[in-house]
Amino acid sequence: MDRIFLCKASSILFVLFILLKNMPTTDFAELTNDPIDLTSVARRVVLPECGATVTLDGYARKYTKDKTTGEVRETDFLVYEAYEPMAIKEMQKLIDRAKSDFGIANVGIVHRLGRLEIGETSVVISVAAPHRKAAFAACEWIIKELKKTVPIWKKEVYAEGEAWVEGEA
Amino acid sequence: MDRIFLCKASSILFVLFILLKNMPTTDFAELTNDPIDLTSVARRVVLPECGATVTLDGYARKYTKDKTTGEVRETDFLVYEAYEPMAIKEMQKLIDRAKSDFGIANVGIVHRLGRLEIGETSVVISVAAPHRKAAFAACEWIIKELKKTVPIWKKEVYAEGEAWVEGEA
Amino acid sequence: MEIQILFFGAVADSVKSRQLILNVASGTTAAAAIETAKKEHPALASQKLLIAVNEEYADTDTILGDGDEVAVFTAVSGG
Amino acid sequence: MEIQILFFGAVADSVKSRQLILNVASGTTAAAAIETAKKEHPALASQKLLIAVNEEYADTDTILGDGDEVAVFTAVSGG
Repeated sequence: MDRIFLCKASSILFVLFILLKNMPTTDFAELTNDPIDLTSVARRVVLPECGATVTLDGYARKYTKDKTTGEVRETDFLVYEAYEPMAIKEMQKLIDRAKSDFGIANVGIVHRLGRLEIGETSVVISVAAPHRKAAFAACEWIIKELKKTVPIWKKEVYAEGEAWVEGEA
Repeated sequence: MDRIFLCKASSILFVLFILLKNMPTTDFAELTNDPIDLTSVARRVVLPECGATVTLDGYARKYTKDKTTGEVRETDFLVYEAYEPMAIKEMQKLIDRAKSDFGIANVGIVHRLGRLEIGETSVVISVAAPHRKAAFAACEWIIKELKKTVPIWKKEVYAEGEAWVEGEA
Repeated sequence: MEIQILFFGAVADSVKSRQLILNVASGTTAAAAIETAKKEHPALASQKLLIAVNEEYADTDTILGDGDEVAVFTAVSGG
Repeated sequence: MEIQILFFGAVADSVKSRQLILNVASGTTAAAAIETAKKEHPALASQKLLIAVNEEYADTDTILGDGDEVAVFTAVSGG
């Protein structure tokens, strides 16, 4: 749990950047209300012996197809809400399981909360591994599981109203 | 070919950033001597109807295992060289093949050339797709093929000398 | 004993609340606590709910202890 | 006719050159042009070479035309 921390201000990111230049990289599971920078997430999971990271980058979509009616709705913006301490724990479980099941080195997961404009990044999952294949497999597994187990909910806001998206689990 | 361009100065990136806010995203295959920013590459392939990008990020490694002797060497820095016009063409071919074989929307490939310090990004491949699975599969396929077909060569420089890395094709 | 019920997302919106403190008998299950909560918030009845006890997914037959935190929510939709 | 041979990476280092202009007979194959280049640069003989003609991978029996660009290199190692 000491490796888990919430980063609530972008100023922390800058301090982190300075610190991490001289720190060993590590795993992390974070929630943030600030914009997520893909590069800084991917950077923090890289070890000197790893040649590659695979990064999944989820975005706030403009168009969503209704699963029942097939109708396409145009979203104005999204709101993400989490059961924060449990979400961090569940993300950390995914990291632990991915590291025991795949031959990977480090994993970083950062999920954004609050209001997201269209095109903004909602989640970044970055996996570093000595072998590319394991990084791809682990990253794909983590995003699939995250959408089933991590207690975060998405609300789509349209011109005519709003709706919480219900997951499939 | 009109969608292919070489970006030789980081100032171009800034202008691009401004332009792209009002431009449709597109595919691209680029070579650059400047540091590569993961975020800006991933951003440029996202369409409003796509929910995710998958990004492969190759780094200059500190430690390399000799394939013949198994000995681990410590690299000081790397130098990448390309047959530039052919490399762009071959990268564009990979994009075209990936788009016809996988259900993906856009692909961006940027490869760095020249001297790279340890930890710097050598290549970024970013794939946007309506469905995550296709993005993972296409990204993994492209990096595998790129390492076999795109005429770029890597030289490792050590304390005691240097060596061109020979590929496996 | 006192337990706390937390509501999230669609559930929080439907009950127009984020938290409920209940006094329940020792040995109460999560299911029974939620039944009690439904008296306060009838909107809970119309939803398919998942629960967590003390930040871990739990079955509805989990027996609660004093000070436990029960979270109530619909299927997650992050990512 | 005149053709141009380009050297890259390990090949360029071994021949200590990046380019060679050759005058060859019409109908010359890429293989024959490289044999001619080996007289100038004996180091070429010791390497397993790939070739491209006019920026496309080509077989060594490709027949060259006037002004063709033949690139000579070892297996690629980018990424």
